[in-house]
Amino acid sequence: MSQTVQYSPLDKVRSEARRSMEAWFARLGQAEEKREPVANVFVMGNCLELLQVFDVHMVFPEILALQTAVRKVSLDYIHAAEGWGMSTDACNYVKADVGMALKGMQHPGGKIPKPSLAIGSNICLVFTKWAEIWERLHKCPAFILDIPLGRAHSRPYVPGSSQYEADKEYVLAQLWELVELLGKITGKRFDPTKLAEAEAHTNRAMNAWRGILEINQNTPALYDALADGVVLLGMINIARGTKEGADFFEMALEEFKRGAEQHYGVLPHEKFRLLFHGVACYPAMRRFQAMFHGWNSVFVTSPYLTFACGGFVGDFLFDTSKPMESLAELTLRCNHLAHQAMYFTDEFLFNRALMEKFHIDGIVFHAVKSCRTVSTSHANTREFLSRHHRLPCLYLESDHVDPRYFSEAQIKNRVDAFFEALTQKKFHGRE
Amino acid sequence: MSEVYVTGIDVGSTYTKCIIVDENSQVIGRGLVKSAYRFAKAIEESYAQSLSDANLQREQVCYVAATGYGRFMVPFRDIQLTELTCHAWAAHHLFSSTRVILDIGGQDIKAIKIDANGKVRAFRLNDKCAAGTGAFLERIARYLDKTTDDIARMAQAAHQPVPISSTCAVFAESEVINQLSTGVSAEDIMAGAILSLAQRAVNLMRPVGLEPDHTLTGGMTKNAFMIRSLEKELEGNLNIPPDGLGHLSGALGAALMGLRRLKKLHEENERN
Amino acid sequence: MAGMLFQEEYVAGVDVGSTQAKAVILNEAGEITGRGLGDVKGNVSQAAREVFDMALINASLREDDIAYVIGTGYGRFRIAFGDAQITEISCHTRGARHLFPNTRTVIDIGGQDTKAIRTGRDGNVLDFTMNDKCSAGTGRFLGAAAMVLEIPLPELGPLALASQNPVKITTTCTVFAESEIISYVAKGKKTEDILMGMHESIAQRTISLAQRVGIEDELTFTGGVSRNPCMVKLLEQFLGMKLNVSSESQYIGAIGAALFALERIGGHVSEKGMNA
Amino acid sequence: MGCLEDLLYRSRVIAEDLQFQGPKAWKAAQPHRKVLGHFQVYFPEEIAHAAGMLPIKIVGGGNKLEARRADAHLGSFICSIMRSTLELGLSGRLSFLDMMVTHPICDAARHLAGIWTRTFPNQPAQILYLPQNPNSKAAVKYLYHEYQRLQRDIEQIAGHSISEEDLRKSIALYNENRSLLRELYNLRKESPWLLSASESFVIVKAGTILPKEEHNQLLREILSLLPERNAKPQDKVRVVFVGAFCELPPIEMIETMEEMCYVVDDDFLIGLRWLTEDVSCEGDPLWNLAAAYIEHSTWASTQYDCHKPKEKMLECQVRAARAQGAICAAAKFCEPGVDDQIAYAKHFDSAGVSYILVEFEEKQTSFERLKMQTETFAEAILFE
Ligand SMILES: Nc1ncnc2c1ncn2[C@@H]1O[C@H](COP(=O)(O)OP(=O)(O)O)[C@@H](O)[C@H]1O
Ligand SMILES: Nc1ncnc2c1ncn2[C@@H]1O[C@H](COP(=O)(O)OP(=O)(O)O)[C@@H](O)[C@H]1O
Ligand code: SF4
Ligand code: SF4
Ligand code: SF4
Repeated sequence: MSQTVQYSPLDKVRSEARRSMEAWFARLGQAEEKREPVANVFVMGNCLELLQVFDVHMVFPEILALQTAVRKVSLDYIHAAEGWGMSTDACNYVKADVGMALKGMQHPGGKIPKPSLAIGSNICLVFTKWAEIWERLHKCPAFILDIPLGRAHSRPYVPGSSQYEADKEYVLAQLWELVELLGKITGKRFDPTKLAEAEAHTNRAMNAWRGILEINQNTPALYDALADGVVLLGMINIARGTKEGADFFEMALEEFKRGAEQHYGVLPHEKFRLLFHGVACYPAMRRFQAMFHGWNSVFVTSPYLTFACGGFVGDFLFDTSKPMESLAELTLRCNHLAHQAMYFTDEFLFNRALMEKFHIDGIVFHAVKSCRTVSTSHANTREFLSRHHRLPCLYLESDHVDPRYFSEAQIKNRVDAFFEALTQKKFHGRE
Repeated sequence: MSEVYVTGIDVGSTYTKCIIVDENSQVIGRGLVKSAYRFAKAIEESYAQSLSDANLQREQVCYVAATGYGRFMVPFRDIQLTELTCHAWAAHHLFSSTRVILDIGGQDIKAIKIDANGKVRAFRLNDKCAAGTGAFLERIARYLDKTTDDIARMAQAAHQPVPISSTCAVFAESEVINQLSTGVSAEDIMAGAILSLAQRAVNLMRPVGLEPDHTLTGGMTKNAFMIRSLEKELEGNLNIPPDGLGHLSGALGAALMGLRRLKKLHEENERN
Repeated sequence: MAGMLFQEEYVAGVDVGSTQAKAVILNEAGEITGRGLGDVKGNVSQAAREVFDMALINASLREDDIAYVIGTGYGRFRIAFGDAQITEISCHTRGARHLFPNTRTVIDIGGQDTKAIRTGRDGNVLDFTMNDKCSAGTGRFLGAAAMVLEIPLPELGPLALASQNPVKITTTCTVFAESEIISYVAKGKKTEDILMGMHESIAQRTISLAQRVGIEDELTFTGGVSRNPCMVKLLEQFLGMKLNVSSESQYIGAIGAALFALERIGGHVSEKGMNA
Repeated sequence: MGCLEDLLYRSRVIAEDLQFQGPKAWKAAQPHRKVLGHFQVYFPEEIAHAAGMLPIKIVGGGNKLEARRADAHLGSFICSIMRSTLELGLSGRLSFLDMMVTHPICDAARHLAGIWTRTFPNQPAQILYLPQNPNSKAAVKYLYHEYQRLQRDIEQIAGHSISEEDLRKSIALYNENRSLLRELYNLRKESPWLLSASESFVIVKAGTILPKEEHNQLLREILSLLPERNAKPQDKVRVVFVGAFCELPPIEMIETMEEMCYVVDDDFLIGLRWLTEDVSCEGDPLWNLAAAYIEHSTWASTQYDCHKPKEKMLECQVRAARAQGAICAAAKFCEPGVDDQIAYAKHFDSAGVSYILVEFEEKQTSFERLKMQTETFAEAILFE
C-alpha cells in the first residue's frame, strides 16, 4: 500500500482466500460428473454444518451473483434474466443467478452444478421466491427453513422464556425434517458425531472472527471492512464448519495481530474512520473504494460482517454435546439478532459505545435498489440518527449487481460533499 | 358491395398516419403528418392527404377505424382498436408466417406475439420510463442539433459506437455532453444510443418468445441502422414492411381490421 | 490594474451545471465585480471558458488578474483553467450563507438535480440529499413544458400564477410529462392550469426530498429554478414559511466557489466567515 | 333497510375514508375502548375482537392521499402501500391506534414495525410472525404459541383477559363474515352483471374498518337486494384478476378494466377471505384458529407453500370461474408480485390460458396503458 516496504497482513489473507475460492470452484466443477449431491444455500440461515454431515456440496448463489458483478459480466446475466421475464425491480442477485441458469450454468469462475436440493429461508423473503424459481428451473425440491425473527423493538429474547422455547422447538422440528430430506437425497445416515465435529470447527472460526472484528478498533485500521470484508465473508461461508476454515481464520487473526504490533494501517494516512451499512456496490467496488480512499477514509466496521457470517451471537458458541439442539439454537439466535439489528436498527448498531470503540467519524449507508431486506430502513434510520444523534451520515443509492445503477459522477458528487463537510467538522471544528 | 373504401388512422404521439384500402385490401392512399401534439389538425391533414392520394372524396369512404394513442380523438371514427391489435394484424397480413412483432414508437416499445391467424397471444410493453423509446433517440438528436431524419444517417457513419449507460433519457443527455467533450464523435454517440435501444427492445421481445420470424413495424423501420442492430441482437432477419408501409403499419392494420369488420356487418345484414 | 499602488487580488468561481454555466469574479472584499452566464451545449470545457471570459470582460479584467479559480458543478473537473474543485453542495451552502447569514436549509433546483442541504450554525454542511437516478421533478421538467407549450422559460412561472384550477400531473418522467401536457392541451385545459399542475408536482417532490434532511428556518432557495416566482410561492405555501431568494440566485454556486477561492488566498471575507 | 344504491354509496364512502371517522367514533363512544391496526395481508382479528378491541386493517392510502412526508423515510425502490401507510401515520391520521401489527409478508413490510417504532415511539408496534413454512409438521403448534404470545400482548393493551368463550363468540362472528363474503363472490361468478368488481371491492373494503357486526349487517342487506337489481348481461370477456393481495388498485383502475371485461374473481383484500372454511368452535379455539391458517387457507404470493404452486392455483381459479383469461397484475416494486408474474406467464403460455401482465400503483391516476392492454386483450378474445 505505502511506498516503504512494509509488512502487510492482508497479503497472506488474500492469497489464501483466493486459493480456497478457486478450490471451491474446482470442487463444484466436478460435482456433477461425480454425481455428488449439491445444495443451493444462502449466506444467512443455512445450517452448513448439517450439510457437511451428509457431504453435500454447497453452492452460494449470492456469492456467485456478486462475483459476476465484480468480474464485470453481470449485465449479460441480468439481460438474460430480464429477457426471460424478470422485472427490473427484482433483486439482482436472483437475476444474475437466473441468467446463469439460462446460460447453461456457466459462471466466470467455472461451471456450476445444478442443485439437487434448494434450502431457502425466511431471513430474506426473496430467498423463498428464489427457491420457488429453482423448483421450476431445476426441478429440485425446496426446503424452507422458517426462523421466527424479531417481534418488537427492545424486546428481550432470553432462553427459558416461553417465546424463545416455542421458537426453538419449531426450528428444531424443521431441522429434523431437513435431516430426513437430506437422508433421502443422499442415501446417507445422520451421524451426530460428525455434526459435533463440524460445529467444533465453526466454534474455532467464530472465536477468531470475533477477534478480527474487534482488532479494527485499532488506529490505524488493519483492513477495510468493505473490500477486505467481502473476502473474509466469502471465506466464512465457503469454509465454515471445516478444519480448513478454522485454520484460515486463526491464521488471519494472527496476521492482523502482527500487523497491529507493527502499526500497519490499511491506509498510510488514515484521516476518517467510517461505518459502512448495507450491501456493497460490487459492480464498481474499486471505483467506489477509490472515492473514499482518495479522502483518506477507511471503513472500519460494517454490520454486514456480523449478519452474513452465519453464526455470530456475542459469546454464544455451539454446545457440541447436543449438536442438533445447539444448531437450532444458534441458527435461531444469530438470525434473530441480525434481524433485530436490521429492523430495529438504531439501538443495536448505532449505540455510542460502538461508535466510541471504533472511533467512528460517520456512517455511510449504501442502499441497494433491488435489496429491500437490507435497504428498506436505511432512509428512515438515517433520518432518525442525524436528528437524534447528530451523526454525520451519507446516503447513497445504487445496486449490488446492476452496473446501470452506478452513476459515477452523481455518487462522486455526494461523496465529495460529505467529506468536505466532514473535513470542516473534524479539522476546523465547524458545525 | 361496390366501391368499398376503408380508412385506418393511427394517431401516434409523434406522427399521425393514415391509410385507405379498397375492398381487395389494396393500399390506395396514404398520409403521414407530424402530430406535433396538435391532434385534431394532424388527423384532418393526414386524412386529407390520403384522400387526395387515393383520389377519393370523403363521402366515398364507408368505414373509419382509428388506432394509436389518440384513437378516441378521431371524431369521425366508426370503431377504435388498440395499436397492438393493429400492428399485429398488419404484420400478419404482410408476412403470414410472422409470429413476433416489434414496434418501437415515440412513447413505448411493444413486443407482440401472434398465432397463425394473426390473433394476439401475448405482448409486453416497456416500463413507463422514456429511457427505452423513440423519444430517447430524438432527444439525443435534438441535443446534437440534428433532426429525426438525420438519426440513421449519422449512425451509419459511426466508427466506434460508444454505449450510453444511463438509464434515464434526460441524464443520457449529460452523458452525451460528457462524451462530446472527451472527443467522441456525434456519430459514435448516436450509433451507441441506437445499439442500447436495440438491446432493450430485444430484451423486451424475449419474454414473449423469440421464435421466428420477426417483423419490425412503426417509425423505426425508417432507421436502417436500427434494423441492422436489431438483427444483430436477434441473430436473425427481420421482416420490414415493403413499400414504405413500415411507418404506416398501425394505420394499415386498422384499415384492414375495419374492412373485416365491415364485411362481417354486411354479411349479418344480408342474413337478416 | 496598472497604476495602482497595491495590486488588488481577484478570485473567480465557475459553476458548470448540466444546463447552464455560471461564472463570477469577486474582489478581496467579497464583492461581485463580474458575471457570466451561458448554456452548456456540446462542450463543457468550452462553456466554462466562455462564461469565464464573459465574466472577465464584465469585470474589465484579464485572466492574469485572477489569483485563484475554483470550479464547481457537474462539470467541475472539466474546467481547464481551474485551480481546485469543490462540490456544488458545499458551494451553494457557502454562497447562500454569504447572502443570507442565517440560512439553515438550502434548496437548490437546477437543470438535472434537486438538492436539499441542512447547514449548521457555522455554515458547515450537516446533511444533504439529492434526487436519485431519475430527472423527474427537476428544472428539466419545466424545460419540457416550456418547449412543448412554446413559452419562454422566464414566463412559465408568472403564467402559472394565473391558474384557477390546476390539473393534476401524475407522470413523474420528464420525457413523458411532455405527452401528459399534450393530452391536457388536447382536452382543452388552460395553459396556466397545466403549468400550475407541473409546478405543484415539482414543489411536492422537492419538499419530500427536503424533508429527508429536516427543514429548519431560514431557508434559502437557489439554482436556476429559484428565478421562477411560481415555484417560490408554492414552496412557501406548502412549507408555511418565507424563503430567501436572491436576485443572484442562479449564481450562488459560483459565488460560493469564489468565496472558497478567496479563503484559499487568505482573503478577509473567509476570516470573517470563520469567526462568525 | 336502505335501497341498494344507497348501501353501495355508503360502502364507498367508508372505503374511501382517509380520516378513519368510523373507528374514531367507535373508540370515542365508550371510555377504555382500544383500536388495533394491522397491516396487510392476514391477521387473526378474532383475538383482538375477543378482547373487546376494534381490529382494523391498514391498507394504504390510495390515490387521493397526497404523500409529502413519507418519501423522506423510504428509498425510491419501495412500493406505494408502504409509503402511503407511513404517510397516514406521519400525517397523524392513525394516532388513534393503540397498537400496530405488521407481518413478514415481504422484505419491505417486515421493516414497517421498526420504522413505526422509530417514528412513533408512543405507539406499540410489533411483528406477528406468521409461519413461512406451513409444510412443516410443527407449524400449527408454532403458530399456536405465537397466537398465545399475541394474545398476551393484546390482553395487556386491552386491559383485560380473553376467555375461551369470548374467542368462540368472535370466531362465530367472523365465520359468518367469511361465509357472507363467499356468497358475494359466488354471486359475481354466477351473474357478474348484478355486481361489478369495483362495487364488490368497496363493499369488501368497507369491512376493513367497520366492526364485523356492522359489516355482516351490510353484507346481508346487499346480498338480499342484489338479485332484484335491474341489470342485463353484456357481451364482455370474463376474466380473473390477481395481484392485489397487498397493495390495492385504485377503484378507477378496476372500473377501467370493467369497461371491457367482467372481472368474475379476484384477490382483493384476500386476507379477509384467507380462511376458506368455517373455523371450528369446539375444543381449544386458539388452536383451531392456528390450524385453520395452515390447513384451510387460500394462497397468495406472500407465502411459500410447496403444496400450492401459484400458477396451478390460479389456473384452477380461472377454470372454476369459467373465465376466458386472467389479468395478472403486480404492484410496482412489489417483489412477491413481480416474481410470481413469471410463473403465471410461463405456465399459461404452455397451458393455453389467455392472460396479460400489468403493473399498477395505488397512487396511479392515469390508466391509458392499462386501457390499451385490456382492450387488446379483449379484442384478441372477441375478434378471433
Ligand atoms: N425518418 C425517420 N428516420 C429515423 N427514425 C424515424 C424517422 N421517422 C420516425 N422515426 C422514429 O420513429 C419514432 C416514431 O415512430 P411512430 O411509430 O410514429 O411513433 P408513435 O406511434 O408513438 O407516434 C420516432 O421516435 C423516431 O425515433
Ligand atoms: N429565467 C428563468 N426563469 C425560470 N426558470 C429558469 C430561468 N432560467 C433558468 N431556469 C431554470 O433553471 C434550470 C437551470 O438551473 P441551473 O441551476 O443553472 O442548473 P444546472 O446547474 O444544473 O445547470 C433550467 O432547467 C430552467 O428550468
Ligand atoms: S433481497 Fe437482499 S438479502 Fe435478499 S437475496 Fe437479494 S440481496 Fe440478498
Ligand atoms: S429515469 Fe428519466 S426517462 Fe426514466 S422516468 Fe425518470 S426522467 Fe423519465
Ligand atoms: S405491496 Fe408487495 S412489496 Fe409492498 S408491502 Fe405489500 S407485499 Fe410488500
